[in-house]
Amino acid sequence: MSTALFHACIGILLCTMGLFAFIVHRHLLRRLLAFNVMGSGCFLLLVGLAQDGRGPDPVPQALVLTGIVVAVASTALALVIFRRWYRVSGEGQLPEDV
Amino acid sequence: MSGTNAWLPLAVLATSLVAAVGIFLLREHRHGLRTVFNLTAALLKLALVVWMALGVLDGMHYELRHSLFEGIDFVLRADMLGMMFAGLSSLLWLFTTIYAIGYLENAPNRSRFFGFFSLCVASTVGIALAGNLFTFFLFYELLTLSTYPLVVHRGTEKALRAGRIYLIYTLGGGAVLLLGLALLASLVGEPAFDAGATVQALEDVDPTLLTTIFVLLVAGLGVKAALIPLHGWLPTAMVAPAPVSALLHAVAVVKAGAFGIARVVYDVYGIEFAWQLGLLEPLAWLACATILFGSIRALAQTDLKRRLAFSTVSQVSYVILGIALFGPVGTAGGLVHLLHQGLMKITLFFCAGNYAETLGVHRIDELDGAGRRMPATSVAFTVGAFGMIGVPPLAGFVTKWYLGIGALDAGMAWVVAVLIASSLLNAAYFLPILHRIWFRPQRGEWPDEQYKQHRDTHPLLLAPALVTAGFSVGAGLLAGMPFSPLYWAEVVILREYLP
Amino acid sequence: MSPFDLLLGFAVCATAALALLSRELFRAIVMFIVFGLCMALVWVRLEAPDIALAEAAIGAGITGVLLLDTLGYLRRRYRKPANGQGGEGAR
Amino acid sequence: MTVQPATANLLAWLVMLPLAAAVLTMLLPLRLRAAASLVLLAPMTLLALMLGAALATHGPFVLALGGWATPLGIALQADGPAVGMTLLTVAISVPCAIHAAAYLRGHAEAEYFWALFWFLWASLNTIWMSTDIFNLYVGIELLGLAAVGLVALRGDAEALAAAMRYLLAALLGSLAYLIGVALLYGGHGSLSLAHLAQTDHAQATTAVALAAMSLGLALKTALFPLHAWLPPAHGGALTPVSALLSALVIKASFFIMLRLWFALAPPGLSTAATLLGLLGAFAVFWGGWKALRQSRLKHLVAYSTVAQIGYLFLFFPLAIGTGEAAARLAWDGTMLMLISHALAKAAMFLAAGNLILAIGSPRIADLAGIGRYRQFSLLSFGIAGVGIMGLPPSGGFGAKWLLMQSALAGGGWLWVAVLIGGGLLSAAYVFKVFRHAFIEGPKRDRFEDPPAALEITALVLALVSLMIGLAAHGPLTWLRLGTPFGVSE
Amino acid sequence: MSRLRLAAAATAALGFALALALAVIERPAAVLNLPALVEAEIAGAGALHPITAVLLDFRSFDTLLEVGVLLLAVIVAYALREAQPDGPDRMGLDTPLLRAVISLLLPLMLLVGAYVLWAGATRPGGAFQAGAILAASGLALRLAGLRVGGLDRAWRVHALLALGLAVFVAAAVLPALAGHAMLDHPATLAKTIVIVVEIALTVSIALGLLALFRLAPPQVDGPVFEDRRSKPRGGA
Repeated sequence: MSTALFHACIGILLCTMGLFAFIVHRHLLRRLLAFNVMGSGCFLLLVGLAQDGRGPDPVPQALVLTGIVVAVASTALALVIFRRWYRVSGEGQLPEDV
Repeated sequence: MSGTNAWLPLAVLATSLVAAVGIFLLREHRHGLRTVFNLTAALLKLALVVWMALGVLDGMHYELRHSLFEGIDFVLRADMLGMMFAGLSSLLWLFTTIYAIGYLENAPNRSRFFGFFSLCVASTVGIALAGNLFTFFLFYELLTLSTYPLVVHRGTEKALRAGRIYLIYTLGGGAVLLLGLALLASLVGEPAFDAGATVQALEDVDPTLLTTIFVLLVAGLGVKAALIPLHGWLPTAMVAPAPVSALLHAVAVVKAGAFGIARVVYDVYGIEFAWQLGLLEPLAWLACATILFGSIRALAQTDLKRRLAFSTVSQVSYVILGIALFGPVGTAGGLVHLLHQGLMKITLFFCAGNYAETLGVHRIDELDGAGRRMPATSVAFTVGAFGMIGVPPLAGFVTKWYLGIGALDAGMAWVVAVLIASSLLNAAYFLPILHRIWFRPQRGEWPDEQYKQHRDTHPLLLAPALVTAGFSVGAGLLAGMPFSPLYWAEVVILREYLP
Repeated sequence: MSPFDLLLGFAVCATAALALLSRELFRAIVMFIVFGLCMALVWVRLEAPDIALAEAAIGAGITGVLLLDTLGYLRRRYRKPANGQGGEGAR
Repeated sequence: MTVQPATANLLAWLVMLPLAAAVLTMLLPLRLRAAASLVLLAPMTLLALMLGAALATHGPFVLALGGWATPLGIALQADGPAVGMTLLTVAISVPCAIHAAAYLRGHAEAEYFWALFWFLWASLNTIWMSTDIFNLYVGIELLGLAAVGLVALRGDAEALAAAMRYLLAALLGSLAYLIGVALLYGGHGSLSLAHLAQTDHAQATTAVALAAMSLGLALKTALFPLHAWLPPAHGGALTPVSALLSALVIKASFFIMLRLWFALAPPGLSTAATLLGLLGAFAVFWGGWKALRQSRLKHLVAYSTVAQIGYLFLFFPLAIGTGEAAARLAWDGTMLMLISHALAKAAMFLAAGNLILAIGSPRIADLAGIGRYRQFSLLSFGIAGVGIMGLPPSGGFGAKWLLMQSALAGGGWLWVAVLIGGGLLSAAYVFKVFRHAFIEGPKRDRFEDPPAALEITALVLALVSLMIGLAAHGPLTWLRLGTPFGVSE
Repeated sequence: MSRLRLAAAATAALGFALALALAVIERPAAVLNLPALVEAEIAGAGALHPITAVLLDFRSFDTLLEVGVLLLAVIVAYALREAQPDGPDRMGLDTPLLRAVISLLLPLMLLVGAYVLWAGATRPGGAFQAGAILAASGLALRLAGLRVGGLDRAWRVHALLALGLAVFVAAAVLPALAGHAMLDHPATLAKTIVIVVEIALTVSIALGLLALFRLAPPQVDGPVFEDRRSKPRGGA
């Protein structure tokens, strides 16, 4: 198993853990953590799978860079919305989940 | 003279559509302008229809074709049967409009009412001019939509309930019809009106499937035609204002159902093919059952409009009975009744509306002595009632005579018994009313008397009733003359169903 | 694949698990930041220094600070006194 | 296939112009933002029409962005579906923008609405045209965030909760999609749909990738049972936002799904297709039932969207494994459903918003008496309702007819029952509104008067949705242009 | 958390993992060799570092949209603050020690940022990383309660935030106006354009990340929020 493939497998594991946590947790911060872990796993899978046995590939690496910025923008936006929501409701989770 | 004209059918349709849009856009208080719109459209439409009808008689060809999807066209076409129905509806629309203007004087929501009223007539004419079953269905559903606001017009709890029941029945019927239509279209492509040529050309199709489709189509149409057990909406819809009832019963809705069944039997399946498939006899049975059932239920009603409603259930099935009778004479009886029933029933509803509006009378036992207070209305009512019973020489008699002969021709002698029984029942529920009107003295004050300054009632209410009563007398007396309903029905049969 | 990769893989998974399952939110977030740093190492192993740099700066750094700041916000904000749920928001 | 660069660039202009507009509306002084946006509607419309004309004259064509051909670069593609959707976007966005300009006048939400609106438009056009699976990912992220932002715009607790829920769904959906991208790139070394379509599909990798992407996109499209985020988001947003979201945004993810299935579907997918169809069928009934139970007008309309999404997903069982004729009809029906639902639902949301403005309350029960005083709004609502119910002559009816013909051609009786039953259920909830509106009970004769611009935009959209059923032949022929959807001539 | 939810999550995650594992094990050997293609074409691109070339030339449309995503997030954050006005922003620890540390650290961080940006053309690095580093220095500034005077005016911040996207769009559109395909830069200008775009992106990314941080409701703020709109609107 090449390094790349090994890390791709780690990526799958991270995705799985993230998905599990995303479904299980209700607190929004935890769900965002889960989302970010899942995202990292997904990026690992993307690069690892592409580089397995072929050496570095700039295309998926560039995609992941794009993906990281998108992820941080989404997370930051989610946090802004969450804080605004917490400010008016005092709740850490969404109403129907309570 | 022969030729093709694509735009005349569209123009006929457009007159009431444009009127509808115009009326919707009018502000509520523009009564004068609205009346102008209404009457102009009605007159224009009548003129166009008469022109087109004469053209059709002369062999002109009117057809508008527009492709909707691959294989399905929107077709407007004027043929004999369609012109018959179009003529009926545009003629009666004129009277109903005049009547409604009088009836709704000072009532709220008139823009809405007349807008949908026009839309309703546009759909009816569309049904008449539809050149294939698909187009027919378009207008058939449009009719449902445009009549709903009229049924719930009063906005009371009762009216809304009636509206809901009306919708459940008609939309359910529409869905069944759509299913049948879709099945048919999946077999033949465009479900054209070609006297069954397409359907018969299907070689390897299981007759059971064709029968199923026929049943679905008739069930879908039977809702509006108020065949039992699909008639439940009709009596409840009586809460609507009288012009609406007239529209529902005489001009548009139930007629659309009956007309649709005629289209299916004659034009989609072809009457011979339908006979071969053994579809007509059950239909005749159903029609007879409905005739008797409606009459018996009518006997038990104490509300005048409800009694008339059950009478409609019964009378419309004469049309369907005629369609189901295999043979030219029976067919003539059915088709002519399409017109006759319209004329007679609209007269009766106008009169019922007049009683309600002028005297506040809704129940039959309140009618005592109404003949003295409102003689002209009562004469019209009497004419209508006698016509329904089938007293010669009125229109109803002509129908029953032809139906009887047609039944004997078709070898269904038992139908004659049904006809006689039905006439007796008609007499049983109409004669007591006439007795009360003419021979009983007035009992106390009228519940809610209006128009005291008039000898009878408001002229706008009275005139349409008298005219339609006159027509129904004329249709019977002059049945043998050119351009009478009977003449027209015979032309339809000669030209289109007897090669 | 070297033993270092194995170790790194284990570290990534362990920190991720801790970030996801810690009872205390603060610990979870700190673990998430550590997770991000481990990820940066993984990227180095995958011959992706650009991503490593970005992951360290953005993934661990900025996201981590944002999360911590939000947690601080949750802790400082008032809680509805009558609502027992409010406390959960900050834990 | 080869066209002048100036013509091909039309595709990219349709993305660049809204992006530039977004920047502009962010920087302009507040009072000019709406005006500038309204002015910019004209060139957008013009560009889309020019693109339509280009497609009509040259046939399908491709723009290699940056001059780099695929698979290295990203290509935008003008085929029937792409251009059709671009034009549909114009048809919805223009009235919604005019409506919004009037609706938001003097309200704080107006400040950033326009930038978000233009971002939304840019991302929609990207999605219609792009042929690169990663570019599509960025496109749906942009779309998702713009939509979430628009939902959150009101800033009250309800809007924020709805936005948050929507954001979580959108993020999870795009991650699932991204996993599919990772698998496809890992397996085939390309991101271009055209290249991926030529690979061997009979592999587990392609199937899993397609499944993951479909799952993510179904979540973003709010297919039952993944629809829980939709009603609060669409029901609670500002009126023009609701219209845009229901009409276009959910269609975008569905559209990507169509593209993927046509490019990547491995053989023997009929089980998966049937599953999607069954979920669609459940959506039709569940959404319709929930709509009937709503007490708030806009939530009723939102649940109606949940139901109508179900019809779109009937495409999969109707088109896959059923033969040429059925697939063709299913394609036509689905496209017509997409278009007419977009128009009718936008009209319905706008009309519902006008009714709410007129009665000053979001509750259906408060509509009593409005039938007499604000017939105009009610009329628009009714005409849109005809399309939603699928009654003739609306486009919704045409779509159902085509889908039904497809189902009959393929022997799918279940789908026929869904189409008919769903139609009846939708009639039930549309007429519920009317029943309340026609009540002449307790006399209330004071209603607000929504500005004319609001009324007219709703009515125009409703009328177009009605008329599209009669004029569908041309557009449908046109939407079959280009090969990516397999059912072309 | 309920047992049901736990079971559902476990099932979903397990199925998901198995499917992914299957996909990875069964995956075919890629036919296309994109890295080789990048290698072959990099001479014509605007940067020698392959990743920068992919980001800013071959797949620049992705990057353009991605910058849009960031700007969009910032706009939403602004819009939310508009809807929920904040109290005065009094963030910062304001201890002399922190101040001193930061004033030492800051120039260094700026320098690193500039280097990373410049490196991007040939080596690992580029606008995103540089932007992130600048944003981090900005964060440090805020922690110390320091302000950059020039950024007190809202429109200047807006302009700088939009700069990246604006320049990028302009760079995309200019070739189209000259008759080329959109985003197709002539070889002679490609490098310059890439650098200009990168600088603009760095500024916008740094400021965008910072703005997302700053636009969340501040920690020190009045406890009760009242909806300032009283008129019923739309749905709620």
